[in-house]
Amino acid sequence: MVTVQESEYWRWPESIWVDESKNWQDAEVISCGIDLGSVSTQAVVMLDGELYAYANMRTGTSSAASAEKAVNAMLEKIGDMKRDDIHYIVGTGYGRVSIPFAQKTITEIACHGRGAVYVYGDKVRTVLDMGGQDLKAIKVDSRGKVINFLMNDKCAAGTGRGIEVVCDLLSIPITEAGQLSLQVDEEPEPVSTTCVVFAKSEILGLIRKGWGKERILAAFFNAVASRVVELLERVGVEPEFAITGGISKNIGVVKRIEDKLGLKALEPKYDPQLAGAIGAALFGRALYIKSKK
Amino acid sequence: MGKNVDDLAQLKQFKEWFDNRHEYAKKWKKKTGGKVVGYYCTYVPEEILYAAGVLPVRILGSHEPESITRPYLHDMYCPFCHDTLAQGLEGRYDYLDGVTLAQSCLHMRQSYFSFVDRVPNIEWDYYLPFPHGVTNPYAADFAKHEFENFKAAVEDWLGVTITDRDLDRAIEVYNKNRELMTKVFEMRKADNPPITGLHAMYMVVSSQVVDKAEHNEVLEGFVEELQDVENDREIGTRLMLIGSEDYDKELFELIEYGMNYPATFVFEENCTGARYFWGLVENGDDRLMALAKRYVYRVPCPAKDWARGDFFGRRRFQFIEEVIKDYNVDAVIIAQMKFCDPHELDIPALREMLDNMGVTHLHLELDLTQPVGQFRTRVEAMIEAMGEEDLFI
Amino acid sequence: MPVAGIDVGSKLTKVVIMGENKKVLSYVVMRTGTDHKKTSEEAFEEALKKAGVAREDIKKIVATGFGKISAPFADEELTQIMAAGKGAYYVRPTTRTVIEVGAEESRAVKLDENGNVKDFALADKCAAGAGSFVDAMIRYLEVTPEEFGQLALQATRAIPMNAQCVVFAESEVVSLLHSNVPKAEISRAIHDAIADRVAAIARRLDIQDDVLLIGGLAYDIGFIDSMKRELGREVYVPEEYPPEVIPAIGAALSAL
Amino acid sequence: MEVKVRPFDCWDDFKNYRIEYYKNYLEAKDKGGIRWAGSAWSFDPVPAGLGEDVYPLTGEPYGATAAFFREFSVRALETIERKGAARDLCGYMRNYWGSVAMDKYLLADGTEIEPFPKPDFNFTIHICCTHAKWYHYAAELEGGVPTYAVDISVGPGYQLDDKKIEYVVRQLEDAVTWMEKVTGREYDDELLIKAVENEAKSMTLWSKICKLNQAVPAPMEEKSMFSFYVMTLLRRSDEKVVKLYEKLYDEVESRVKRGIGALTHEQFRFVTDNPPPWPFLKVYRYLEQTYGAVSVGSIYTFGLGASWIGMDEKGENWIWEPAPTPEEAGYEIHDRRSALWWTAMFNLKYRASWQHEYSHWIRKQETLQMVKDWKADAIIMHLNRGCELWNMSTLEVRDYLVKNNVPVATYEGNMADPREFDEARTFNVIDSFMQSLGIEKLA
Ligand SMILES: Nc1ncnc2c1ncn2[C@@H]1O[C@H](COP(=O)(O)OP(=O)(O)O)[C@@H](O)[C@H]1O
Ligand SMILES: Nc1ncnc2c1ncn2[C@@H]1O[C@H](COP(=O)(O)OP(=O)(O)O)[C@@H](O)[C@H]1O
Ligand code: SF4
Ligand code: SF4
Ligand code: SF4
Repeated sequence: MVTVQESEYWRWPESIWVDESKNWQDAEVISCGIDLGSVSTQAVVMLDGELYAYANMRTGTSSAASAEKAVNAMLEKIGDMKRDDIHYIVGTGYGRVSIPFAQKTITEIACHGRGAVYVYGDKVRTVLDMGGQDLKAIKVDSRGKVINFLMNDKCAAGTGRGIEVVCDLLSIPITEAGQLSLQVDEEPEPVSTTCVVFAKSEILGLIRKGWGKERILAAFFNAVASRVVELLERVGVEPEFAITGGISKNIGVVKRIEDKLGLKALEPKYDPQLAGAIGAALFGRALYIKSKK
Repeated sequence: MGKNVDDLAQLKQFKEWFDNRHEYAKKWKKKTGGKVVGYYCTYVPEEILYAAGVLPVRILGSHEPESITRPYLHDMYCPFCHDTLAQGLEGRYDYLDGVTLAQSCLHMRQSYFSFVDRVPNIEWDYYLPFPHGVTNPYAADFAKHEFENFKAAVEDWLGVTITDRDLDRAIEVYNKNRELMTKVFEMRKADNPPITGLHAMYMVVSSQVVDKAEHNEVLEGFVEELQDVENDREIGTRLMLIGSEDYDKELFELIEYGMNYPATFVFEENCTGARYFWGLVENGDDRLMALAKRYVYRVPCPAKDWARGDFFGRRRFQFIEEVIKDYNVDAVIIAQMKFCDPHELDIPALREMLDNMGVTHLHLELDLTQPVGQFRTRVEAMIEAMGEEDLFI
Repeated sequence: MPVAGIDVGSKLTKVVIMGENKKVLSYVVMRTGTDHKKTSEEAFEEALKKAGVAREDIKKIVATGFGKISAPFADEELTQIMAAGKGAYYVRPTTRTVIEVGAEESRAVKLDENGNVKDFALADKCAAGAGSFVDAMIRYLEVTPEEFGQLALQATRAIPMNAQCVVFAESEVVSLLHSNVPKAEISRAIHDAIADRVAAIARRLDIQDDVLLIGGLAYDIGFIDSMKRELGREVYVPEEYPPEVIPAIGAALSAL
Repeated sequence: MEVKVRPFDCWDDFKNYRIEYYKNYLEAKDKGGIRWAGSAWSFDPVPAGLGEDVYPLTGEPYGATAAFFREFSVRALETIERKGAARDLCGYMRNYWGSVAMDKYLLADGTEIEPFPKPDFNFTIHICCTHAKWYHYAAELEGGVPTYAVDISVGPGYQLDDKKIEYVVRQLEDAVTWMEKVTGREYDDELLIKAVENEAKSMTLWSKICKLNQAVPAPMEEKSMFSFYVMTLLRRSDEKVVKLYEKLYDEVESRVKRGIGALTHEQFRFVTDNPPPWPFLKVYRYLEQTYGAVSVGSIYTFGLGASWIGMDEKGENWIWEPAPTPEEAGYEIHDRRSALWWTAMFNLKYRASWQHEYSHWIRKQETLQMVKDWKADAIIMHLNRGCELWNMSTLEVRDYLVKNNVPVATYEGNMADPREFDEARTFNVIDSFMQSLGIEKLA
């Protein structure tokens, strides 16, 4: 049998962080949010509604174990905090129903809306969450409450997984793809579709035609951006807009969305991939206070 | 303490009919020696078949993925038409003697043609031209003419004469069924409706596949018993379902029983719901005309509901608007079969109408099996967006 | 003088060197990557080395798959349909229906008793990508390809899953994973779903025995099992050669 | 063997008519005229009774033109998708809706005009699930243009009876009254009668021209036919269209006599079924240049624009013979009613494309007979995701033809959505098909 070496170009780095300047024992409410996504899992701890620690890891095959792993990694980094010290845990994301230790679950749509206000400030009105499986365009008020939202139809797979597949196809590490795609003199025509399957066959055609990787990526991201803008325009985009989720780290996609909208996305104060977990933790705090009343 | 609807024998009966519809039809055949005709669209005037002693049963799918239809039906035809044909090809409709279709959407038509050609036991088939424009003043006349032909064809096939008395009896049975189901639906206007969407689906779909007289008997008891029902479930968000045929248990179970937030359907507008039975036959001297009028003027399928001359609205939308008010609907779920053109064609306008009414709505695309996780997130998020003000501190 | 067949697939590049007596002298399989020309050049060189044949001695080279554009040194081109048909007939002359499932494309070919192509069908776009879907699922489930196939055989329950398209299917798999369905059942569901789609293509031809399964996915015993069930008949795989090199053999044959 | 080829003398006449057509519609209002829009299948003679300055815009050819200009098309499609239109809806309609929503009108040469010229009224028919809804929503996008749709759901032509025809005639009568009301004009029955006669003439002429293509070598290839047949969809009741077809008939007839063909090397003859992928007509070019393969006809161009006897009375065999004109049939058109009756009957009975919606059998016979009559070696079918009606039965027909030993190839695409076409795959299908049939590439 022939074995073929598989490189993992789609892999992006995991990270764990703690705000060393804070002492968690001083906090009145310690809340935790876990965003168990299809691709990545984030856990955050907030002290009285301020970000204190997080872990950002890849989702494994078992939801419960992935949540467990992220929380433990984070607690380990904090050092002396135990899970029991947390007052309230809220789960969100795809796998939210299978986080055994979460007291409550809330959808990632509500959490991203809420979290976006924390990450980007209360001016933000349109939140675009670009994750592994879904695209979501969310309109929020100044508190981060969802007014309206739209998710991509199934047939518009311009999602994180799609990007992973294409990076794999081109053998380009996903973290570099965005930057690379900007190194073209002239923006090529978008590939005609963002459906992963169609796009792949088109990209194979481009490879055959001898297109450079930069140009192919540019054409692909251009298409992804078109699809996203279409979704945004369907909910009605307002100038103060922000991008959350993993793809917000892909400058190649972000820049093209901005160009198409003629708007600049807000600058995040924290890692935007955390928005969902942050939102969950903030809801956790509110729920805890509510339960004490 | 009132009764729980799930304990009612009648509901169990509906569910049993729904689950074992093929066995029912086979038994019926054995018992009566009569013929069973499958029908493809709810515009078929079942009364005419029933008057001839035939058992009309609606052809439905099984919600299992299949590839057996792919050589015959294009991939971009809706999953419902694939699913129904698959049942025929798999031999699950081996008890049917005939099959018929009233002109409706193209997808169903194509499925019907293949069914006729490829299901071996079909001895009689009839394509019934039926007005496509039900907003047309001449439609009833034309429908009557076609019903005459249909009746003649049935008589010819069976070697019987369908008398006025036969028709009267059939109309009576069918009207009664409609009346009773409407009564049940009306009870759902209450703050604490006695049944959920899942129950309603069992009731309506079972009526499409069993002898209506038998169904009526059970229905009568059901209506009676429902007076005393007091469910302990939390009603939560009052939902209305709009869209293509939908008899997928999983979807109802997910939304009404499987979410983080309580929610209950209080009305289903689709053709496995109210569109099927709403509106009676106003019988008179001209039976076929009375039937024609019922079918032409019933709450229309979007395939037939369009602007024409001075009429610029959509009759179906007027109905939806009334229901939303009468049933105190909080939010609408538009659940449409993937690739279903008739429904898709109405969706931009439907959304606009709901927006103008200030009614929250969510659009789901149905397939043979559903991505439960995605649907759950969407529906829960919709409900979250509607409330929980106190979480924003 | 020997000839060569080269098949540049979207995932794998395959080269076969064949003697005048139709004997396969060597074959090579290599990951295609993004520089097709370089890969095909390398694979060809290696195949020559393995066969112990000098380049000048090759009488004719026929390319299939992406064809000459990826292997400019080839003399002629053969379509994948013909390549699959010829190759299949060579390894199993009783074959009447060839089903090829590769990384991005699937196809079915009907042969007559002399190995001529009578009819063929290609996967519709939305049904494409079977092999790479499997690759992605293997990653999701964190198993090896062999385990993935084995797992399916251990399943005790068939979960219906829509495979209308791999994009939809992926989100269904994610749903299953998150509802803690055992991996064995997920694997079975995936295999069934792909088999369902592939069978749909094959059914456009009026399927006749023997059915030979070729292409990379013919390695996967879970898939073979699902195909048998789906078609309700015996499904063979090539015995002497790896299933993905059959089209390259077909190309080499046409060079003779 | 080399065949003599030469360009069509009347090519420019057809081209100019098309250019004029879109301009006339655009400029109608400047001269106090009337504009109406509707499906190309509408009863086009009926609005003609409103006057000689009445100009139609038929949606399907417009959609095809838009699709041909890919860049415009993608913009139009994306615009309407943003408004929530599903991607699997009729491709022509989405291009049309998109144009209206962008408020941009496309001329035959690709010039964009702003704003989109709204019609005074929409007048359409309804046979697939789309037609009437198309104009219903378009009218809403346009801010409420009066709209009338005629229901023609009466079943196949060979089963036509008086009551069925009557159903359509009554609607047409009603439509006339309605048109008078919305335009404030008095209706002229003489104009109607003329238009009805013209309609029959142009459709019958086109069927006679189609028949000439049975000759070997074929005098026309399908790409030219696309440009010719479309007149029957633009405005078949126009006297000028009749004249164009008379001229074309003479020319094609003389080509046949002189042995002038469409291709220098006619190696292979095939027919097609669906509307082609308009943005990718190079598929035809490829077949011609690489394989000397000529498309000699299609049930699309023949079935839409021409009138045929069609299914015999028993519903067993399809007859590709031109339908009679009123004159030939000995039918006298003398007043509004007799005129409306004729156009209703003529379309319901003889318009091939309205027959096969009612059964697989009809479509199968129709296609198989075409392969035989036009001496085709094979059929290449377009699994067209852009039109659910033309796409109906295609796979069943494929199966039937294969069983009848007709080689069939299928490729996927979309007649009017440039984003749904995979060039490489399509050429691959063609190459595979030709190789499997042993057809060599031309040197
Ligand atoms: N460092 C990074 N650089 C570029 N892209 C990234 C990076 N990290 C994640 N991504 C992208 O984000 C996607 C995952 O998004 P995420 O929001 O975490 O998904 P989910 O929440 O659905 O699991 C990946 O598929 C990848 O495309
Ligand atoms: N050892 C293996 N076990 C299981 N599947 C395999 C194995 N090797 C290859 N495959 C599958 O075969 C596919 C490649 O098949 P191949 O026929 O070579 O495709 P292509 O010609 O399109 O490159 C891979 O995507 C993989 O899914
Ligand atoms: S779902 Fe839509 S397309 Fe399918 S049968 Fe029903 S109405 Fe027709
Ligand atoms: S392959 Fe693409 S177009 Fe086809 S169904 Fe899947 S997402 Fe949609
Ligand atoms: S779907 Fe087809 S038949 Fe219907 S309007 Fe569109 S092009 Fe015409």
